Amino acid sequence: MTTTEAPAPASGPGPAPSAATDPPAAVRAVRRWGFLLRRLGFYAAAAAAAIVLNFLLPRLMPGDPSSAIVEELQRVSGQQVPPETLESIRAIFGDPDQNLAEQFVGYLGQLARFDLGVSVVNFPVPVSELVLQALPWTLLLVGTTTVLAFVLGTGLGVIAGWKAGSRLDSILTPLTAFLSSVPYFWVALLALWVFGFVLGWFPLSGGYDANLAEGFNLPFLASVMHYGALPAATIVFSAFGGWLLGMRNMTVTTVREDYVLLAQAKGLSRGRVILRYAARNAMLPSFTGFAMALGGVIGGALLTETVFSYPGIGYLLFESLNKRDYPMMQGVFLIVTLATLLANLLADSLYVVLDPRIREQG
Amino acid sequence: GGSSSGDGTAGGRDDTMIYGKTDGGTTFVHNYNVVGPAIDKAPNMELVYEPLMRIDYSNGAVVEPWLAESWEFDDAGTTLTVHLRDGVTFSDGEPFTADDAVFSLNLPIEQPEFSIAGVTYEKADKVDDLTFTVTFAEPSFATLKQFANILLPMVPEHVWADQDLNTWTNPEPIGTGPFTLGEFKPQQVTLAARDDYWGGELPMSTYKIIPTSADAAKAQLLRGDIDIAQGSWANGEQEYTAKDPEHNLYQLYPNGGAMSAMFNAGRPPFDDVHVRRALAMTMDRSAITTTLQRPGTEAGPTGLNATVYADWVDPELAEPWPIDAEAAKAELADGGWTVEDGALVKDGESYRPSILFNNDWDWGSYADILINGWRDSLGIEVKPAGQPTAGFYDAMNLGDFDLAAASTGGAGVYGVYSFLDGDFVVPVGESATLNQGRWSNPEADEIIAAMESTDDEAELKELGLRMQELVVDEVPFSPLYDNFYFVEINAKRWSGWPTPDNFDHIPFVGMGPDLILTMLDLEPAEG
Amino acid sequence: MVTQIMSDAEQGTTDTVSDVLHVTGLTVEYVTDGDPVRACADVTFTLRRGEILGVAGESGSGKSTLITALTRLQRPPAVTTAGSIVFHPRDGGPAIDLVTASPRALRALRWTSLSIVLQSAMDALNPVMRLGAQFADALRTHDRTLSKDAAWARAAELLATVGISGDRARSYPHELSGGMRQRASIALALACGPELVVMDEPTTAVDVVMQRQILAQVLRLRRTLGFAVVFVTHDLSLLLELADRIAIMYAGRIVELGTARELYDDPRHPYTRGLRDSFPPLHAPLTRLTGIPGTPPDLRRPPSGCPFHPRCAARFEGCDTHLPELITKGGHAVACRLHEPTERPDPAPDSASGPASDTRPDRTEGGAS
Amino acid sequence: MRPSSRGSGLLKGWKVRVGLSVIGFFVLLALLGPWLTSSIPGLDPRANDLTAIGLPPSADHWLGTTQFGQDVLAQTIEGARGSLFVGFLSAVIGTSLAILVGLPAGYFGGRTDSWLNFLSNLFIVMPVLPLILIVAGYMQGTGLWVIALIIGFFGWSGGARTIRAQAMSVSNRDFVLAMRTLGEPHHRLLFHEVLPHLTGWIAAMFLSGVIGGVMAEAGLAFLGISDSGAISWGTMIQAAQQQSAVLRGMWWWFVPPGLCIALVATAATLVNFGVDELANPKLRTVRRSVVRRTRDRANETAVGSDA
Amino acid sequence: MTATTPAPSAPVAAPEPPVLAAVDVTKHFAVRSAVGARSVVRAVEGATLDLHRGRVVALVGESGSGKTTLARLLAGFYAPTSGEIVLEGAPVRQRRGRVERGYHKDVQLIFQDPFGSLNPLHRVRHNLERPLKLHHGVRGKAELDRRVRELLERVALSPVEQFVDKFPHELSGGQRQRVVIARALAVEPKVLLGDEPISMLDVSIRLEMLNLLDRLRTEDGLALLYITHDIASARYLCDDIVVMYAGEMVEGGPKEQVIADPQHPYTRLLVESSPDPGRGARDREALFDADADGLGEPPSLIDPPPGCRFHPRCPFAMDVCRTQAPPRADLGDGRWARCWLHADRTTAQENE
Ligand SMILES: Nc1ncnc2c1ncn2[C@@H]1O[C@H](COP(=O)(O)OP(=O)(O)OP(=O)(O)O)[C@@H](O)[C@H]1O
Ligand SMILES: Nc1ncnc2c1ncn2[C@@H]1O[C@H](COP(=O)(O)OP(=O)(O)OP(=O)(O)O)[C@@H](O)[C@H]1O
Ligand SMILES: [Mg+2]
Ligand SMILES: [Mg+2]
Ligand code: NI
Repeated sequence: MTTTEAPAPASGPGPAPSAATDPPAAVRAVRRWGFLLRRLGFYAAAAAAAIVLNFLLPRLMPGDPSSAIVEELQRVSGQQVPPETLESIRAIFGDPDQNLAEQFVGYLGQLARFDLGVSVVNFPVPVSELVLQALPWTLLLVGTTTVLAFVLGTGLGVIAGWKAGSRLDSILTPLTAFLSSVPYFWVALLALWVFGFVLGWFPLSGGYDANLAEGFNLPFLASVMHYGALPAATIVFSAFGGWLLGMRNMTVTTVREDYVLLAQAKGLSRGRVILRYAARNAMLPSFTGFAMALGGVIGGALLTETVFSYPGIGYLLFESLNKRDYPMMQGVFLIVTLATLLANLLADSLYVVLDPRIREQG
Repeated sequence: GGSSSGDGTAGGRDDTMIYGKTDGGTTFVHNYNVVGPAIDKAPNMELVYEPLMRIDYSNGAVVEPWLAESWEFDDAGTTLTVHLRDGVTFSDGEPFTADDAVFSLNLPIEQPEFSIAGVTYEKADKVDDLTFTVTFAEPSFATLKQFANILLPMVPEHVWADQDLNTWTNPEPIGTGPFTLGEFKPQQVTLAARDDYWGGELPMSTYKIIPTSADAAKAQLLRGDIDIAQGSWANGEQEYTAKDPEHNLYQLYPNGGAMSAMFNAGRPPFDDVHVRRALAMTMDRSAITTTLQRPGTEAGPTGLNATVYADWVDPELAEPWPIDAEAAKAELADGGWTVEDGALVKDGESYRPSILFNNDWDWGSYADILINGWRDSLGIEVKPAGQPTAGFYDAMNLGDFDLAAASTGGAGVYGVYSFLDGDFVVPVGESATLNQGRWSNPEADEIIAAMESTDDEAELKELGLRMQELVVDEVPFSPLYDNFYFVEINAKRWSGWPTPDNFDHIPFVGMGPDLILTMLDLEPAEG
Repeated sequence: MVTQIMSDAEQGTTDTVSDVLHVTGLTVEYVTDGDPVRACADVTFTLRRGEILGVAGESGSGKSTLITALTRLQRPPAVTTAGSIVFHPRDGGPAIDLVTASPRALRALRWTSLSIVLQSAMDALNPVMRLGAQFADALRTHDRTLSKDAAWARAAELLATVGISGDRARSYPHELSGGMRQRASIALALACGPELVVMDEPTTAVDVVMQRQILAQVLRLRRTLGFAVVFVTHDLSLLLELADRIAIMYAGRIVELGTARELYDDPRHPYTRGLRDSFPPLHAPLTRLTGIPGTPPDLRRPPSGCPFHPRCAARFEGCDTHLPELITKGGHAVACRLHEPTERPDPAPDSASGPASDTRPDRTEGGAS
Repeated sequence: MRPSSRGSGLLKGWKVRVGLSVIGFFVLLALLGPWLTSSIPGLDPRANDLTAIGLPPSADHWLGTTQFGQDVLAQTIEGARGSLFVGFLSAVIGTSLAILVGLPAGYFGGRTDSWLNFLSNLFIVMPVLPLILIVAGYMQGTGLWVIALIIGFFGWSGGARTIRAQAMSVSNRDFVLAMRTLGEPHHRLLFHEVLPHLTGWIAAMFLSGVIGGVMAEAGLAFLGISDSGAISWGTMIQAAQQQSAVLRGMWWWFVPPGLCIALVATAATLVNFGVDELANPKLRTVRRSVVRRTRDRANETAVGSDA
Repeated sequence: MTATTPAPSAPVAAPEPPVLAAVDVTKHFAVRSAVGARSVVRAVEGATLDLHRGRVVALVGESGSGKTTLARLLAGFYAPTSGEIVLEGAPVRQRRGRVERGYHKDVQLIFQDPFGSLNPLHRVRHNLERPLKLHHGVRGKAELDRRVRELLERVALSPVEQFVDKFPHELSGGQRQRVVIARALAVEPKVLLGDEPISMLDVSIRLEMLNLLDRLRTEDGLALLYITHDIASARYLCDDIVVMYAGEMVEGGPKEQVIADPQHPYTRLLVESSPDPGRGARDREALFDADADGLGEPPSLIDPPPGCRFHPRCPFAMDVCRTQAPPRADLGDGRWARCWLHADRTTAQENE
């Protein structure tokens, strides 16, 4: 870092004391980390809230996994299941006569062992196993597409914003507004129909060609990409618009900032002005939004995975809902929430790198 | 699998049969704990684990031998002696003996949480290596079909005896079936054919199951990516069969049951038979089958499919009821009911019934058809009450409905009607697992009891006729349209499929023995 | 050197060797939904090498518009609709009209010849770039041979010239105080040795003490580097101390232009006089001052004729219809019909041209020198 | 945000005008829907025309029929009612909650703010769709009311954040302090000084809420959580999907509802553009062509006067 | 200049007790740094100030020196960390940082930005009617109307009809500030606190505003606090000047004496730095050269320099300056300064 023998702390104008003071580098670094620490605190609290919510949700709501199983079994077999079976199954899924506090302690203990319980639908397979099996696919799909949509939307947004009022802008912006207004699954259905059924360019379901050996070999990876292309494309298609519009507006606003004017005055090339001055700053709010959006995106994967029968966690949740696999629902929700929180934390850390002012979001 | 899934296998495509499973989600779970209370298990586990018997839907849904070669009840109908087929081996080479059968049959008795097949016997005892007895508390001639349930499979005692079934997922299944587990991937399961299967040698060496969706499966069938799939395909004749009548087979096998309107006799107004009759008389069944694009499959009032139960159905009651608004109005009048402002009124009480249906079956539009029919012919406004699967069953079980669209049916005449037993009736608000319509009738109870205690076919037929009459008269439920096993086949690779006109077994995946029989008949198609 | 410049200025010569900039008839309009707003109208002046030209005027008189137009930094909706800004490079290269220059030609001029200091340094510095990087950006754009390290070293040097320790180059703008940022902005403006620095109210955001400090540095640097300055502010009292010549803007027009002394001692335009008398003295005896009654015009609907006439106490017939021209007499230019030889009705006494105090009998009469 | 510029300014841009007209059209459709479908023969959304099963658009059925012989046009009109009902109700709930949480947080600051802000941040980072699904799943058998309620209940956090930020900035403006100095009580300050300044944001939020509600309803219906008794665009798409309408090329079944959703959402977005531009004047852009024209005109006159 | 009439007349020394006074008031703000560690901004330290009927006190100082904080303390927005605000001899009691409506009836604050302090959504009339209703219970349209007219006339916004139903944005800056003043006057306060009331106005309009304030002071006998950056305008309007530096008051006294002969080095620096049109024609280089650069920056208020807060920038700094805060030295004629250069007098007095 820089020298510590900075001039005596001085005060400038402005009511914000943090801006007015000029702490030495060490303190600045501490503050930066302090911001992260505080965010960490928030996420810890959020995670705690999620865990409690996850605990309470099934207990506050009607429905009981054991009777769900029995009903489902009866439906499948067309036979009556004796009451003893119900009782025995109840015992497997926890003792309903325990009081809430005891249950909670037990629940925490389970969580600590990453024991999310046993799937009802897939008894006796543990939920954690199923979740772990599905999670990578969702992370892959959602991760790449979110980043892709962000990059594409932001990139185009910068261009539209920089040329605000130009023909490009006046076509691109309303068009994007329309495109991002089309219901996502509808687009996905159409895409599936056109590119999957009619043209046959892409597979209709699944995550990869199961005939191939899994692992880091070229055919397998190619197949993963081939299978993921259509879901990914539709996600990007309907998600980039939001970023574009946000970024456009931020760019339009940022471009009027004096520092962009000054950058132009300095005679910098246009690309440099756009990238390092306008876009770099305009991106910051988008970036906060990016972090915020992750929660929605992971949730949104549900629709994608349903349309494309993609083997991810969204589909898992969808299925567990349909089959009333309560432990699975809880497990998936918890994992999704924690993953979202983690993603947010990562985004926040990146934000600290991107914005030296570590503005606390309002 | 997509376009490329057809190629790529080392053994060559011709040696493989591919099933596109549409109801198993996007991934399979490696779980061959076949007796556990899991709803989803590893796909086609019935090709690995077999039951003792099978039900023959080509012939009145009678019980036929499978692993059991023969059996006989004692006169009381409380002891069943079963003789096992000789020469059956597990895929690990061990012979299948009465020990295994007894172990398998006693599993649900000893551990109730695994009693998922609804067994009614009390215990099983070995007699000799190939013989064992099953003991019942009551005369149980009619309950034989439970041994045909694939949820009651025969498992090897030498493998299963020392497993904790509450945690064991049986990763390497060993059964008597024609297949062993080849490779399990969440997105594709490969089964390998045994060469020492008791039933004979299969024409294919591998059988693949890939997860797909209903829509995708259709495209995959059209492209020939998969050989078989199942699920209804409205207008399948034009959209599938017509495109290649020789190879594209869309087959409907009646399963003997029907989609029915279940009346809740546990509360007014459907506790009154006049109301039940009136509504049953004004159901626009043909409108439903028209929109289903299955004209002519309206169900008769008995609930017994006329094809499957050809020998059993009362010919006079076989025809579906036409809409008869006048008769229906007369019924209402008989019961002292009037219709006011869309509501049913009697004794100053007015009722606005609703019809419960399962949203996940997308039944709303059919409910609308019924509702329109009732409105047009009787002036009654019935409200639609769709629920997702879970809520649907909750409402059904608790008796929290007026009318419900539910499937009826079962193996044999007894199987179809047994749920109407008055023993199952519980008050509205308590969960009933059977007879959710809470209908009870002393005569019906008597007939059902009688069916359980005889295996004399003539007597059974007689009882069946009485029961049919009663059901048509009392209308505890009113069948709407026949239920089918829907099978789609692309016969480009494999030929020799049965057809609905001429079949001994249904090529329906999930009906273990039937599928095995089908497979045994197949041969690689030319060119 | 200073004396040289001063004498040049006083002689009022217009030869191109000693002039940096010839601005003629510059008109800038803001395109709006309704009528365009003419924020700079027919602005004509000459800037001499090394001189400080002050531009003073009320808020909204078009000062910033002029500055951005001069440097061709204006963005839509601002459009330069007429006029020329001819720049004469120091090295005697061909003169170039900034209004029509190609972006590429313009970029070559920027910062090496023409730089700018904006009003708020906090806003003018990129908040997410280190100070040094912002210097290096400018330096390396115009000197491709400069290495990154050298550029940073140069940045540290430049910061030192404005009294900021060189190691501050690694700071982000928000880590500096307001005064430091403003000085850094000035150092940045001088990075490539420009011939002309335009400054748009560079010191309004800082205290008087800091202001003086900063201006002292600007003057010192100008002494050594010899660049010319166009200095925009609404604080005429500051300009009177600082500038060589002062242009007074009103409603987008230059209404008077002369040396600081001329403007202080002998303001010819009633508006200039009013403006001068709006600043209470710090030491001289206090008199009751009244400022200028009325409000500055709305440029969307500028008054007809002389834009100042609605507020002018000395207006006479025709002021509301005839737009006075800027007429130079002995280097002192003024746009007022009182000083147009042909128009003048009868020589009004100087005092009568005083501000509107006369129209308000309840007030103590305004000060005249 | 000046009063006079607000009314007139908002209606000036084509975006806002087009947006409002489209929304107005659909609202009208939703309101008049029952009357339309009941008074025009053959336009009963629930009637089954067994002679027209899954037929493409024709003179009898302008937008074709479904697999059930139902008129798609009638269903689309009826669907507007269902979808917009959910959209508006959830937006009302969401917006009210957002105001309820955001306004005090921004105005009072301090501890009130810390808690409320934590709450809204919590809801922001939570994956809301799964949460809605789970809750809706537990609710089992949900009417449009319940769906709208759930959507609204889980969809307020982003708005609360905006409201909080704006309320904070408005509350810190001098005029609020000035009125406080005059002795205005808190409630008057909140509702007469602060709140009116947020109307733009609230309107924008409400519109986004409507879009969000419509979209969420469609998404939930697609996933099978809907009121089957009601017809909405979402249930239409779901029914079409269930009947493999996409695969079978019955585009007339699923295109109209999807397009309607897209239209309403686009319209709301367009209106929000206008609101944005009003709130942030920097966004008001001048079309390049206008600039060019001005410059050209200027050049012409310059040339003219030279001559 | 030929005019001899003195500028705004200053009534001679006021014997009566102050209307509003700050007695040794200190205000510290607790702020949380990013790590959550608390630190304290010492915004105002030991400020003492008297406002008398009919007199104007100017508070000058550089940005961040605590002027606004002091004004807000006096206006009752903040509770002092220590010390007292005394209104007409009675200490003001605060409830959780707020004072009751009654206090605001006597003390009104005028903000810097006339646009910001008028709600753009309310008409002029509303702004004036609210205080009338709140503080004087004025009811009835006719009565309200009459009072509103009166107020507008008092701030010379006539013809009244032209202004009363306008929105703020339809008014010019000067007119807006008049409305702000009229609104404050509606309360009929005894003290008017102006926090840079003219600095946002156009140069040409400022004087009108100063003249208006001056008139109010003479006609209504208001006590006025005039906060400004601009020492020349302070001189124009006020009677006494108080100079603040880094949260502390460093010098005070009658305006002419303070400006003509500053006793504190900071005051001297301030006066020298201020542009003076009258000085305009003097040699520029000399004017600016007088200021050596590298005077340093104003200090942080979180961690102010020990001793005299000005010592890091003071050309006369002595050893004692660096360690001990200077005492207040009374220089006679109501003048005082807080500087070790004048410590002898303090000591002398204290010794007596
Ligand atoms: N984007 C714009 N659209 C329309 N008119 C504008 C725009 N920007 C500025 N103006 C008008 O142009 C005129 C000149 O503005 P400019 O900013 O140049 O004034 P200024 O002298 O710099 O004022 P200040 O002292 O307040 O900085 C003003 O009347 C203003 O209303
Ligand atoms: N609410 C607050 N919380 C924390 N610090 C504050 C607060 N208000 C003011 N300060 C700090 O107190 C110091 C004095 O601020 P104040 O606004 O009183 O100065 P000022 O003299 O009015 O400055 P200016 O001339 O810029 O208006 C500053 O350092 C400021 O950052
Ligand atoms: Mg400006
Ligand atoms: Mg202040
Ligand atoms: Ni010189």
